[in-house]
Amino acid sequence: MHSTARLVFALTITCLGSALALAAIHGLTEAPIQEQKRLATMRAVQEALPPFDNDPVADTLQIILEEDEVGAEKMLTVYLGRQGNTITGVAFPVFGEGYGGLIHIMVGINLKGEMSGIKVLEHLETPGLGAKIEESSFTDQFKNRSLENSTLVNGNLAVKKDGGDLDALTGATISPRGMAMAASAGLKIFQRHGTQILGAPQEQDTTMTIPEVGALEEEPQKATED
Amino acid sequence: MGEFFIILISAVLVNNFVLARFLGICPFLGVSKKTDTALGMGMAVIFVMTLASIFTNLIHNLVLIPYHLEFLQIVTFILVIASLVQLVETVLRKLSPALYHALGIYLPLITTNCAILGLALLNVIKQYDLTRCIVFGLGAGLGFTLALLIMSGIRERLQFADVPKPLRGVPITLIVAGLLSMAFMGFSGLVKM
Amino acid sequence: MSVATEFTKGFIRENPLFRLVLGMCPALAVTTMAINGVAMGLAATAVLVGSNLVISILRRFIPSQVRIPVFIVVIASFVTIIDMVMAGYFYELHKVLGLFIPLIVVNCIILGRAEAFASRNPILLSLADGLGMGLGFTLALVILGSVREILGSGTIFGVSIFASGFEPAVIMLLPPGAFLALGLLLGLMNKLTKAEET
Amino acid sequence: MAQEAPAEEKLLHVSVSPHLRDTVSVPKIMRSVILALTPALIWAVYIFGLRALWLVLVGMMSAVLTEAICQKIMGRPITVSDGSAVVTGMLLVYCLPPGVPFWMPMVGSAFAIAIGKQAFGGLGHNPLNPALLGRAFLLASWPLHMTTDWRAPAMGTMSGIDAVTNATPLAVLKEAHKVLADPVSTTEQVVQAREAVAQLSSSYGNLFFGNVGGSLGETSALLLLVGGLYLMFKRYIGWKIPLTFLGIVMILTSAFGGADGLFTGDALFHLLSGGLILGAFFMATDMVTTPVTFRGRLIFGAGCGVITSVIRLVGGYPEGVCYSILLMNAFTPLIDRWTRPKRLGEKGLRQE
Amino acid sequence: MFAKKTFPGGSHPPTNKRRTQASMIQDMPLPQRVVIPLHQHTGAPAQPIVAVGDEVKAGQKIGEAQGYVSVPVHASISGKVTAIEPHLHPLGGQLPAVIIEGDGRDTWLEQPGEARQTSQSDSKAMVEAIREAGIVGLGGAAFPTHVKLSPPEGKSIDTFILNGAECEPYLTADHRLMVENTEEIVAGAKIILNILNCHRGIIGIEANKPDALAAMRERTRQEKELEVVALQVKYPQGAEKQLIWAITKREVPSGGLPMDIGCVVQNVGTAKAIFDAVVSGKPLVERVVSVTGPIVKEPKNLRVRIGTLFEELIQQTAGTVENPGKLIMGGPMMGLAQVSSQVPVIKGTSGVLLIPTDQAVIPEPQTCISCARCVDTCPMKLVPTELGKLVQHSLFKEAEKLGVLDCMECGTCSYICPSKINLVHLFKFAKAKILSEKRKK
Amino acid sequence: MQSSTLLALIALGALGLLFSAGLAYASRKFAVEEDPRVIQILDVLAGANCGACGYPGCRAFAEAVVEGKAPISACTPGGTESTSKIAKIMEMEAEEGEYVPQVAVVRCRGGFKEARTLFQYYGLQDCAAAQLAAGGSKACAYGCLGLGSCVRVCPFEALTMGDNGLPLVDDKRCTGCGLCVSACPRGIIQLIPRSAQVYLACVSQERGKKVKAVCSVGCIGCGLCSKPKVTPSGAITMADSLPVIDYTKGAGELVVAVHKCPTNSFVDKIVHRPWVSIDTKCDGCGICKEICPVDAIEGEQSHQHKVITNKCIGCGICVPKCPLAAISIQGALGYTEER
Repeated sequence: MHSTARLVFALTITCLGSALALAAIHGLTEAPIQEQKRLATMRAVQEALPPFDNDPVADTLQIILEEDEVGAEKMLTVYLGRQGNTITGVAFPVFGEGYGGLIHIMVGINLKGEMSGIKVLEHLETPGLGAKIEESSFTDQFKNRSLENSTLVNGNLAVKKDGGDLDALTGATISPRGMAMAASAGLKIFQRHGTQILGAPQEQDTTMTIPEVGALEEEPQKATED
Repeated sequence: MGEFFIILISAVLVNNFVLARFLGICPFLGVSKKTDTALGMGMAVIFVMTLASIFTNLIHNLVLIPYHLEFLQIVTFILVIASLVQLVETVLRKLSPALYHALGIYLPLITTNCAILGLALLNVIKQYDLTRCIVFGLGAGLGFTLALLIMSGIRERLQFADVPKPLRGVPITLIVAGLLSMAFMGFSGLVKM
Repeated sequence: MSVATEFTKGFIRENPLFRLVLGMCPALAVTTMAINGVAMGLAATAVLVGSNLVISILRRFIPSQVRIPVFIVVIASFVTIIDMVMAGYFYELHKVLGLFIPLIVVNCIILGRAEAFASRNPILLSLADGLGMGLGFTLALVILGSVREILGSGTIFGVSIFASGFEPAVIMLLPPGAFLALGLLLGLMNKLTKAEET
Repeated sequence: MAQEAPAEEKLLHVSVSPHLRDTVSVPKIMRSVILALTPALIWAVYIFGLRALWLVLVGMMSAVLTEAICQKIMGRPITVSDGSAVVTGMLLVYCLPPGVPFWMPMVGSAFAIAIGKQAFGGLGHNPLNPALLGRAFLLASWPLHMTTDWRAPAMGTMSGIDAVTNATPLAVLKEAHKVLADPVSTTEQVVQAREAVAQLSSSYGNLFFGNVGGSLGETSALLLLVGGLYLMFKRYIGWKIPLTFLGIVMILTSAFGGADGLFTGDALFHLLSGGLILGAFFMATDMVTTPVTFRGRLIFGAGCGVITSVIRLVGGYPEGVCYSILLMNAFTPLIDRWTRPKRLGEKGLRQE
Repeated sequence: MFAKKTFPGGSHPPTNKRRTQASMIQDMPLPQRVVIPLHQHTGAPAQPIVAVGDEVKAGQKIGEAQGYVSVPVHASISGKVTAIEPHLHPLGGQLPAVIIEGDGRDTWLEQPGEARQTSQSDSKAMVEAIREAGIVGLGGAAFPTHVKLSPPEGKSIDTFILNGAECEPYLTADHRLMVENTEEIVAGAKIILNILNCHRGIIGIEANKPDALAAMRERTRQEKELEVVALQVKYPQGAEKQLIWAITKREVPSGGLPMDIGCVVQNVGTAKAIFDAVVSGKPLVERVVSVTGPIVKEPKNLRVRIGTLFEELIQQTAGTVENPGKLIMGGPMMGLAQVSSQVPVIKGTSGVLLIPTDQAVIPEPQTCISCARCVDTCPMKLVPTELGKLVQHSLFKEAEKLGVLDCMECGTCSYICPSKINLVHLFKFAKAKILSEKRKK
Repeated sequence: MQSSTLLALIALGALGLLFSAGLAYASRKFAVEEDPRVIQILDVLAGANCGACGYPGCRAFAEAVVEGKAPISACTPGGTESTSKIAKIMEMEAEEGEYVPQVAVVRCRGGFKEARTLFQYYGLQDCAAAQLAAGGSKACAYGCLGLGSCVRVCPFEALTMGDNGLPLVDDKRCTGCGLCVSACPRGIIQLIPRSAQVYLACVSQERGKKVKAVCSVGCIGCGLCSKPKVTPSGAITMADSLPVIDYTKGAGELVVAVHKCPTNSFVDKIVHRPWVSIDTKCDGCGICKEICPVDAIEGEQSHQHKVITNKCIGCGICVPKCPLAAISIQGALGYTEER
């Protein structure tokens, strides 16, 4: 029995030691990690939003989308850009279906309902082909576009091949199409929730709940990693 | 139902664990010499992957999340997987010697298989719920088995091939894996993740 | 058995990737660019050195039956620490390496060195072994990463090295290219070392 | 010679039976394959210009040269004269767009021979079809060239290089179907798409005779069929793989290929386009990489058909012949293993 | 016309039978000297019962059978035993033989006739007479006939097949025998049916012997128990298991005998020998041999005394147009290449085949391209591609599992292989290895 | 932070406790002890998995040794070194003398020139397979077929095929594992003590004329070498018309036999034997002159004798016989590369 006790003891002690060490390091790194995450979001938001002087990453608004809305998380975090106290634009993550999987972008929209910029967050497109959607030469064409000033196909922005007016990439049609879908989704969400967003109070982290949404029964899980 | 199917097809064909995600390469190289062993290993992996998916999901949702201990993820997951494998091995040996001989002998190889830990971590990243975890685990196991079986078939044939000396063994196996991975690219775009 | 030999053996003679064929998964997954190889290699080295150190210290107190679990816990702890540190201070790299940082836990090199070396040797030698092996691994990853980056992107460490006419072979950045490049590199190593022997 | 040798030196030859050998040999088979592929090449030159010929020649030369160099390096006898490298090079170029730059068939052939074949020890040892590997390699490496360098057929203009790029019929169809399947498509789009489909369907003649855009050697179903049937007549290829392959593709595409429900798909169109005939007769029948057993070959052909249909109908690529054959090649050892025929008398053995 | 019966697989090597199929069997002049090996059949060799210097008569027993699977050997000419010593043997190497210097008189021990006739109602006596006459299968395998005609207790034979397929290229000895000795063959077949107490006899003849088919059909028109079946021209149609399958659709179990499924197969030549033994009391001392080949000036079918040297047979055909590159006993598909023409005719010698040097060279084998021609043609439904690779890599156990022991060495795979791989040689080698391993245990 | 640490401690500690307890329980309940000696033995074996020991591999052999089923000296490639190490592991003394290091020799000298060929062989280049074609192309039924089955089977690359169609053994590489012995279908290869210098290179049991008819260097079984005149101590005896060498007796006599053999069927592994010389201590007693089997010593009684160097075969028989120890062998005996 002595040996068994020793086994149990050795492993338990190791575990305890490990837990102690990890807890300590965790305590030390938690803040930098949060800061890094914030910075990363900040970089994306910065590219998307029109000029602002507040901290949009801290100045967020949670809105809950309705069932028929596509292209974004149902529980959407909207980053607000303000100059002074006035909201100048908003940014929020949306996605469209690309060739290899979903293309996640951060779309920024100004008060006129025009895109102030987009930033590709994540994608699984073919390197050398669809992956060129990341390049600014491609993303720049989305600037200042709105649902009003662009040729729409089925109510969406579209590449020229589909009858729209966006330039596609040579050899790749699906990836730009995904981008167009994502951007359109962003514009539509803003169209529908614009007033709600712009009416946001100045306090940070205000969650506005819309009563008729019953589709979400359980609390959505918090993303642990991006 | 449709989503489960997509998760399954994606894990088996499009994002095959071995050929597209590079998970479980060591056993893939090691246990693919003979088709029989490949099959046994594959079955064991499917079994353990499905189990591991369930248990790590439970631990994660019942212990780590509520108490904000996500930083213990890696340690707890690996401990759970290791003890799970050990437990399965022990129980199998006791309860079903026949099954133990078919699957159990591969179990020690699985503990340090990065495909299992990778699976558990992917489950967390993808925020799958328990059912999806099971489907994903099953699909990953099936995908691993598929790759392993194909590889073993080719390697059994390669033992008769006149492979140039420097390429014999691991190099040619990697080249075959590369070519297979190329062939599996045909499935890309089949389902969207 | 000197510290120097234990340190240098990992570079070529017992290179973990090219000679011992260990740690394949990260080697294949993250080496689309040379810089990723450096990051991954150094992360593994840090874990290797740390776990070798701790295990070498603890080696007398660990009963052999729970040897492996204890090693795993020690290694997992170091990996978590590296993970957290990288997330906190090298966010972009951490994002690129993604899943494969936690997967260092099950990298056979680490457990292999713990089992084969650190649990049997004194602290200094274990440290040298861990550092040598880790740097050898890093070296291998950088070589593989460079090959893939040059052929797949036409750059090395992000610096373009070809005239604009060069059209890089995208396949080198994709899974098949990883397998093929490593397979051919291993073959080349075999050929070279064979030539050395005779 | 024989008379000059002293009488006692004249020893009889002794070997184990049989003492007869068939006249068919590997080089003979390869020569026949090259011959069977020639009509399609002539057609390609006719519609795409001399460029097609140069591309094929570059591919062949590169394949032969790579084979010779590899064998030289490995210190093995150089066997380029058996013609297998020529066939590989030829087949590879046949499935490239006719507008690709010349270095592509060169690199593709080199990869096909060096990695796809010689790395495994040469003819007879490669697990996957080298020509198709070459194509898959090129497609993964330079997708831009492989998906955009199409040329519209330009009958008889030997100069050939008009810059009209023209998507392959299958790519057009895939696009159209996507539109039709998409609930948000505008009526205008739907009309357009239907028109495109109708136009394609009325073009069986063009597809059959080869007056369409497409890979260099795959355009004329007729000439490929002639070559394939010649090989079949010579008994160098069997009926099982081509028949099951084509049959399954026809059944599946007709069942699920239409936009308006089950069995509205255009099977004949699928049959005649996208290199299916080329693949079914010349690549899926590659002896080295296909099963040897009777049932195995049926399964192989059927598997190719299923995968091709799946890729065409739901996958990311418009055609799928190449990948389906490669994937089934990978399964070949397993198929062979699990379809081994019951030998004569084995039944009785089991009973006892 | 009904489809001609056949078996799955098989090949079509050129038959080359035209030169000899229409010419009558000639009696070979009495040889001066005969070399009669004591080992001429499957099973234990006979023991000599004569001594050097003994005078022997034709038909006199000179070697006694040893054990059950063994038959006696007889002097084929009258004369004096000059030596009992090892002599070149057509099966390879030097084996003990009785050498008889002929006296030229050809005196027989007993003149063939009534005296030795065996009662045709007593099957035991008939089997004994067949054994005493030294009869073995004359198709080439030389298995003692009496063993085949004595099914063990509990095994009844319902089908007797007379093998007149003669599928080996070049050979026409059986063909001529069927045309010229129809009567004796049918009588022999009836004796066999009698012995086996079997009431269904089928004579299988390949369709390329229309005259033999016609003659047999004509002769058996009145025989209720005998039926003539035309077989498709395909090699190896005459192989026992394939013949049984073609005619009865029964499979001889692996490692078993035709008896296990109620069948017995005998060669037409054997039937005639049985007739001679039972009706005339004449032992097996002569047989018909096809002496042929592309370089033979006048190819012939010769009735030859056992023990005559090949050299003399070749002389009977006016020699050859050039020096032979290869000398084969039997047909080109399964025959044995001979070391020299100084080997004697034995009971199993169905042909002597001379091939010119350019055709004798076996081409260098290349690597297998898995064309599967051998798989498609293997009459035993084996997978020669795989088996060949296993044997080449000395994986004999695996080869055994895949049935290499079932290979009957018919030669189809080697013939058909475009890579010219000597598959039969590999399988023979593997079989020898496996069997010797088994014997060790 | 405090509570987080505490929670971490509790969670991981509990897991560790659970796991270790389970493991401890399992290791007690279902222990399958592998004898550590197996691994130790495995370490000291040659590791060629050659099967010379009769077990299907080194591990199987190691297990058998531990179980006491296999003799510790059975690993021939490992030699005495392995044996003594295994003995230490097994804590028993290696029985000295039980193991005699051996080396393979090819007992046939009938190459292309010396032995007649019966026919041109076509087919598998393997001796056992070639034997299926009319029994092999060598006219001598005992002779080496020269297709190199032994060469291919050697795991140590100790065998090479010589120009004359006979395999050559590299003594330095040969470990005496005996794989070639069983690979040879004709039983030509034999293991002899490594120390032996002379062997009979023929296994033909035919006699006189028959041997001469097929081979110029075949042993005709004349028995000259077994005569007391040549081998007085009886180092060679005749059996089945072949000389049999007893290596424990007179090595010098064997050298004489090599030279007396009329068909040159013996092989002396020492190509150039050094001759003996007689120094000034010689008092001319004449003993050496008398016993010299080749009459290579001349000299008058009571005068210093001389060695006729071109006659001396270096057998060394005279050396120990000299009462004054005046005879010595010039140069050391040793194997030379080429034979």
